[in-house]
Amino acid sequence: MGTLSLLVFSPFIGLIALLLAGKQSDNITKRIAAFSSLIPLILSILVYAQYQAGSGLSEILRWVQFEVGEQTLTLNYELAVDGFSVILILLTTIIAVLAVFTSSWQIKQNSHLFFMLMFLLEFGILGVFSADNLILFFIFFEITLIPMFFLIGKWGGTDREESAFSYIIYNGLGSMVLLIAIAAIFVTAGTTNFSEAAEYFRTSNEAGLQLGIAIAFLIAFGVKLPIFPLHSWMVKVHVHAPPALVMIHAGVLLKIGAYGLIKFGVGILPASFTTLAPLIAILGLVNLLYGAYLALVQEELRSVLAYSSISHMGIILLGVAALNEAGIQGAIFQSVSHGLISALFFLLVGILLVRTRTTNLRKLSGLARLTPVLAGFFLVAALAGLGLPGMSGFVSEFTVFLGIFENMPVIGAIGTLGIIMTVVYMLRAILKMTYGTYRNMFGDMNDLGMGELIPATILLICIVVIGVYPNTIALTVQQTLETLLVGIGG
Amino acid sequence: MTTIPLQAYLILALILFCIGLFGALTKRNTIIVLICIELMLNAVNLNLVAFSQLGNNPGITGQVFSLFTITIAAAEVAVGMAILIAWYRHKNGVNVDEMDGLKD
Amino acid sequence: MIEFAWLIPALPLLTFLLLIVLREKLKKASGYVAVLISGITFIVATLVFLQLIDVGNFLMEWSWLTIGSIDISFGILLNPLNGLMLLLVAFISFLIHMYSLGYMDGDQRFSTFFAYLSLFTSAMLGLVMSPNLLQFYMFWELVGLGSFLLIGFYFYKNSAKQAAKKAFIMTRIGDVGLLIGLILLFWQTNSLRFVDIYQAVTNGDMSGGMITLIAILIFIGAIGKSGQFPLHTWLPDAMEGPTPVSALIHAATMVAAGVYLVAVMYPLYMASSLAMMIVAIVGAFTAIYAATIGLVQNDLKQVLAYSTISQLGFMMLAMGVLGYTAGIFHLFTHAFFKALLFLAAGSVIHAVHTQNIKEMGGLNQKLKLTSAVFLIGALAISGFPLFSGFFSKEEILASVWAEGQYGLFIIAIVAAFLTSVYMFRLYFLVFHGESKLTLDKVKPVPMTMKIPMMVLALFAIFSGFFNTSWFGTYIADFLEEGATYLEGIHHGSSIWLMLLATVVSLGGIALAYLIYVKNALNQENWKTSGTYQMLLNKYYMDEFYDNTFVKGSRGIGLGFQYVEKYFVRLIILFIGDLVTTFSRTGSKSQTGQAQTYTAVAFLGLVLFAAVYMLKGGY
Amino acid sequence: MDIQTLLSFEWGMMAPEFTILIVGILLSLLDLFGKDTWKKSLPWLAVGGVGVAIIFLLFQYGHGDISILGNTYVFDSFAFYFKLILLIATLLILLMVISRTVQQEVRDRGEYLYLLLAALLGGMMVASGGDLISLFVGLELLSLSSYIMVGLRKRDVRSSEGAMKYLINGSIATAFTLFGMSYVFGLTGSTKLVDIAREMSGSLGSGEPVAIIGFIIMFVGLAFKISTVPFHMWTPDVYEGAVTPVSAFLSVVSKSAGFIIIVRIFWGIFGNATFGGSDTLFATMIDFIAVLAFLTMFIGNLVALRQRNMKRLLAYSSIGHAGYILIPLVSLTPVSLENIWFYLLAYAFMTIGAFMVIYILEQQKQSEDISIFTGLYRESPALAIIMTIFLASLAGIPGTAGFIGKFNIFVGAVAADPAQYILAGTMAVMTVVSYIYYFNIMVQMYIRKPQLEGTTKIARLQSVPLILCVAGTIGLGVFPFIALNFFH
Repeated sequence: MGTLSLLVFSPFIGLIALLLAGKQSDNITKRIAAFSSLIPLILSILVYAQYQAGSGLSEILRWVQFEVGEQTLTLNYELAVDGFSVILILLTTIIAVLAVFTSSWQIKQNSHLFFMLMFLLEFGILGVFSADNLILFFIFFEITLIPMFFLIGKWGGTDREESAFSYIIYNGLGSMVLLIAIAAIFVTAGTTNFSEAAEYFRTSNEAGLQLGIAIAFLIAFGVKLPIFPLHSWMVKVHVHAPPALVMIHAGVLLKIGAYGLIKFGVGILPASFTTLAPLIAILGLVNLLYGAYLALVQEELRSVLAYSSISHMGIILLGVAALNEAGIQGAIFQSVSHGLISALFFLLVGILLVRTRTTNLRKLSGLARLTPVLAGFFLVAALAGLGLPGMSGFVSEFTVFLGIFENMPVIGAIGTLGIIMTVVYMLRAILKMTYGTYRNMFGDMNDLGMGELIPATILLICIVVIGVYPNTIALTVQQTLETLLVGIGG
Repeated sequence: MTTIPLQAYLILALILFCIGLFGALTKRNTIIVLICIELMLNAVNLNLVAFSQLGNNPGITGQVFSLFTITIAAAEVAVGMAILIAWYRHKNGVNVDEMDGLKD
Repeated sequence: MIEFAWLIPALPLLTFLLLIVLREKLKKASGYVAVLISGITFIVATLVFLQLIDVGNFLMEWSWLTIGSIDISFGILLNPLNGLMLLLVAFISFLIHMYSLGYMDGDQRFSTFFAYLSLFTSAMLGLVMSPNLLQFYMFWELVGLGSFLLIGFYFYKNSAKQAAKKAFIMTRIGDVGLLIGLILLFWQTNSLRFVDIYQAVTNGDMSGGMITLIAILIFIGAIGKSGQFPLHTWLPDAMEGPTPVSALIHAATMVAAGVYLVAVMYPLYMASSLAMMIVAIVGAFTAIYAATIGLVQNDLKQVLAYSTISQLGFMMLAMGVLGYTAGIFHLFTHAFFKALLFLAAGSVIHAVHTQNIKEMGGLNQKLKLTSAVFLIGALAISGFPLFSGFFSKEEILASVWAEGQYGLFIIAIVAAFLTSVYMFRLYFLVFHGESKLTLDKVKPVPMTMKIPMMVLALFAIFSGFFNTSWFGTYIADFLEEGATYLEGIHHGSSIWLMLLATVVSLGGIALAYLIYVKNALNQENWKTSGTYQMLLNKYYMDEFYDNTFVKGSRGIGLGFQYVEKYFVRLIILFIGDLVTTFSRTGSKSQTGQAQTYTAVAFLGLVLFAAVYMLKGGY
Repeated sequence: MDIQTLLSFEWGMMAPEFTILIVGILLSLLDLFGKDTWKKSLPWLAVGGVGVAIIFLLFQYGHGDISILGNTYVFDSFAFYFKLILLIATLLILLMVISRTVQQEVRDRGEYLYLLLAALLGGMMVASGGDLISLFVGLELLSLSSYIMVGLRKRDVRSSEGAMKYLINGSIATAFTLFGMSYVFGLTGSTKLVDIAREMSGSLGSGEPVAIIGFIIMFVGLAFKISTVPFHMWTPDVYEGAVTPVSAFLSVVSKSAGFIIIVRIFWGIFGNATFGGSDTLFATMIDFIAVLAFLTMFIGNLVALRQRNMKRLLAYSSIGHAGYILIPLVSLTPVSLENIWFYLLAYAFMTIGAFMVIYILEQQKQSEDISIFTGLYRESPALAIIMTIFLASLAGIPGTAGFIGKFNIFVGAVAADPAQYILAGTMAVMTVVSYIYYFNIMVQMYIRKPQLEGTTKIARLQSVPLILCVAGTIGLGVFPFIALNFFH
């Protein structure tokens, strides 16, 4: 078993430990969960180091064979990482640790089951980013559905069951479309390995089929990302799921959409994506502005953040549509950056909810008075979200716009309206909460304790480090970028 | 003796089958329904025997087949009657349209 | 020493981090820490500047962001222009740190204030040292952040909250212009380094139309930051921040960054006469527009704010008519006298706890020093002969005249006249006449506030002599040393212009004296006039924006909310209903009648056969 | 046919059938004349018999194709693999019967056993039938035994009602099948599949309409067995009326037998019949069957949304699954048979498993309503997790056999010529619809709180079929190559 397999299956250590421990007292359960969540983190750092050192991490194991006519189709268990995925893996493990830590004070009941499902979810996500063929990718992709369903449905807010069903239906549809596309690739290319499939489609001339598959990818990952008008589920999840879960959901799960679009869409079918680029650009623009304007009129912080996510995902789409080095790198950066920022946001939302039990903007005001540190963090998160230089959001937005302006300056110019609107809605929401007069509605509130301060600071440091010196991750993704660019022919 | 053409048998069988089906679908009394099903099976037998004699490759197989059919039809009615009796004990009736306890 | 130039922005950043983390522990001491470090920063800056005079140019770069084949770097650039700015910013920042020690004394968030102030200083210093446009842009935004944080320092006040938000958004609008401009520039020149850009312009790598477009887009950034029309409305509101902040950010340094930006990109502007024209016109219009508003405002700081806008307009005007050195020179002198005016205003506010000039009067009795330095500032800004403003403003007028823009020249003269009028209106109303305040309300001004004012007063008087046709054009020479493209556009001044400037300045003062001291004109008559109301309401620009852009955006948002509710949701509901309907129908057909079941099956068979026959022709 | 030829047949190939037959007869005799004390061990005899039959069958693995008794009994790989499914499924159902804890109707017990075996024998005959007569007789053996099994719970009116409905519908379907068969016989003059295929592969000429009528009518009759729309309506009523193991039997064994006979007849005969010059007759009918597949998936899954009775729910779900299995039937790729087989195998494990869980809960709570699952995770986490595995597999979540089965079908549908994108798309959408009702059960188990606090225990005997089904579901999901390689 290679390091990668070890990493992918490492969340099972926590799961099994919890299973064996049985229903202990809450404290013990939480301690076990917290400690075992560190294992994947350590392993992912190891994987990152190995990747940087240039050692091969790929693994392969024969799994299933089909014989269709004279063709033999082989399905393998194969894992590999590239620069993009290794960063997302790192992001996943970091956010997972923080989410587990923070949920220990948010989750009051059934924490045993909660943590087990969290580990299962982490397993799925790590698998998604480590898989080296489409089937395996899909399998892990689907595995994330079940824990998410329960985590939303059992520990969510008021509309938790509805949200959970909405989640499962939308994502189920998306994944089924993906499955058909994968089956089509499997049958035509005879493989689902990323690089082999890319190689096949480079020389084949089935333009119609390729375009069909590309559109299927766009829909499938469009649900996940999400792309307007497939976004309703995501708003519900943002609002009703427990904040610790949304950290993972907004932080990592949505990124699967971006990851898929870039790695499969652009990676396997560059020609079709070039054809689709204008459409993707327009969709990106719609996302960007639609999300931004909606975020402006929400009265619930979590809805603001949900629409803000939609808006930010629009930027990823714009980057993908640009189909040049800057655009794609920008999309990659935006994935990571938005992951960190929304994780920070929902960490803070969780902290806030423990104190106020509401995130309604009408009820909140002047939080900076009693909890200046919390308010400060909210403000910093908002600034990061609106793309302030020195934080990761700026680098990604700049890079995306740099990319889109090369090919589609008009789209880019309209898109910059989104940059302005982001400021408007972010400041509106955050200032409404933190600034203004304090109305004593929630009694005494403590400012952040150490256990809350440390996770928030870790995320903030990540955001700032990427913002101040983006080459920390830029150099890692260069190889991925090169591979993709070969396909685009740029 | 002029042979009756094959088509005549076939059409008769078809008519018989349709009568049987019509009865099976419309009659309220379960016993009559069962009898109508017998009628349908007999239409089959007629077909088989006719084909056996006048078909493309005449042979004994068709008649053998019809023997099996008759046997099984008998078994079916027997089972049917048994079940019907069990039903009768509960409901004191044999009307098929009263069997609507199981539905959505 | 020059290798340690990176310390200049790094030191205040360190202060920021230190103070924000340890703000509970340091409390009172944080002020001294901040002042100390900003002092050191100033010393380093001075040393660097002195060395720079010898060296001329200095560049240090590190790779910052790699995007495939594109490599964007980060670094430090020192040349005469930004050396001068560096010194200016470090100096004024140091003074204002010191002033704040007294002004902010007793505030609950004393440490936080200094942290923010340091953050701003750091960003501003980083801005002026940027060797490329992207880095420039980043610090450009960060100074905006500093400004935002400080404007909203009194977070519990709703007006402060709104003002902070407005400042951030309005400048962001400008910034987007800059961002587009710099991205377009990148795809034209494949680099964001200033040197490469200059090179590309000189080599004629870009089409004229593109240069104009980029220049205008970049100018939009400058408009936003420098409070030029039509993106000026945030600047008066920004006065919600503590007064030292207004002095540092919204008078002396940050708002001047727009002018600095135009100066930095000057080769680009020089290549496009249309862009230059636009800069000049916007500058001139803003100068007179803001001056007219400044005439009637009753808030002490508001008047100063409009005055700042107006003066920035002058600078832009200078830039637009090839008066590069004139613009920078005015920026330089303006920094001193406007900072001085704000600090003086601050000490007034500190003493009397109001900003309404109608409630003031006769304060020259109680606040002697303040009154004196305010007068110096007012004289300087009005262009009173031999004060610093006189020289710089005269040079601007000379540039305008030399370019033959007579229309703009007249506007500039009128604006200069109005400047003296509103400044002395302010002076007379605040410091002369009867005192309307009870005397015990006036607090003494502490030493930490007095020293910076006195230092600035000195500079307000004498800084003009750094660049005069009488004693030598040191600044102009120094600047031209680093910018070869400026050769041959030196505008000499003439005696008649100086006389004209003097007359205008004295005339304005005299008019103000007549109206506000002698009450020669009936003021009550104007107050009902439409013009007065229009000026008082700032030409209704805020209302205009509120009714168009703000409400418009919200309207679009609500519109989308409807789309969300009635389109997206309705589709989902429709599909849901469809599913339910099918489901219910299917379920209902399950009647429990065995014969129905078979009948349905038979119907299926019939359909099956019928369709087949229709299709197959049997 | 003299004694010499009779003896020369490889009777050994029929060993599994003989085993079942002998055990069945033995059971009926022992049940009639045996002492009451023996009766307790009767079920084990049945299990042992099926086990021995499986072993016999496995010995035949890799044996070449033969046909004995004048081509009426055929042993080929097709028969081998599908018989295996029937045997395994029956074994699981027998274990389910044994596990019964509440002994309401002790006297029926023996009857269930030998009826089950008789039905199984019918199914196996169908799998090996090489002659219309033997196919028909096998099918009827299966059907008649099923009618009785459904009706065996004499004291329950629902049981009698279900049985009666099943019988009426089933008999009419039989009549249809026979009617169709009679035409096919008439056209070719033979009942042996090989002969019919040979006859039909020539030009049918004026016989074409007859062949088509035969095809349609026969298909309708057999579609009843696999409950495709519109011949599905009996399914939920009968499942509800029968005892749960019998429902499971109908849903798995009877349905598998239906697919077996359809594949045998339609691929075997009509797949070779030329039609209109170029296409085979079956190929021209593909569009129609595709429409049926579409409707079956559509109605099965949609109506399942409204069900609260668990057995009815599974009945509709099984209709939906029948729709999925029709896709490889019309795709006509080299992997189609493999896909059908794998799906039926996976389906056997997961469906029997789900019925088993329902059976356990139904006995403890005396209800079949979905509310028996409410709060199950609290009462018995193990049972809840096991049920989750079955539901996940039914829903086609990766890691389970159901996913591999579905994926295979997708691959087959896309690989087909022309590619069946519409059917694949329908299957995809309906799979998502099925998520709703499967996940709703999970919601009941994990998220809702139980109305009454109590514990649900799994008896030792009950755990046996559960473990086997879980092993099958997960095993086929994680190591599908074991089954797939075995199939090659």
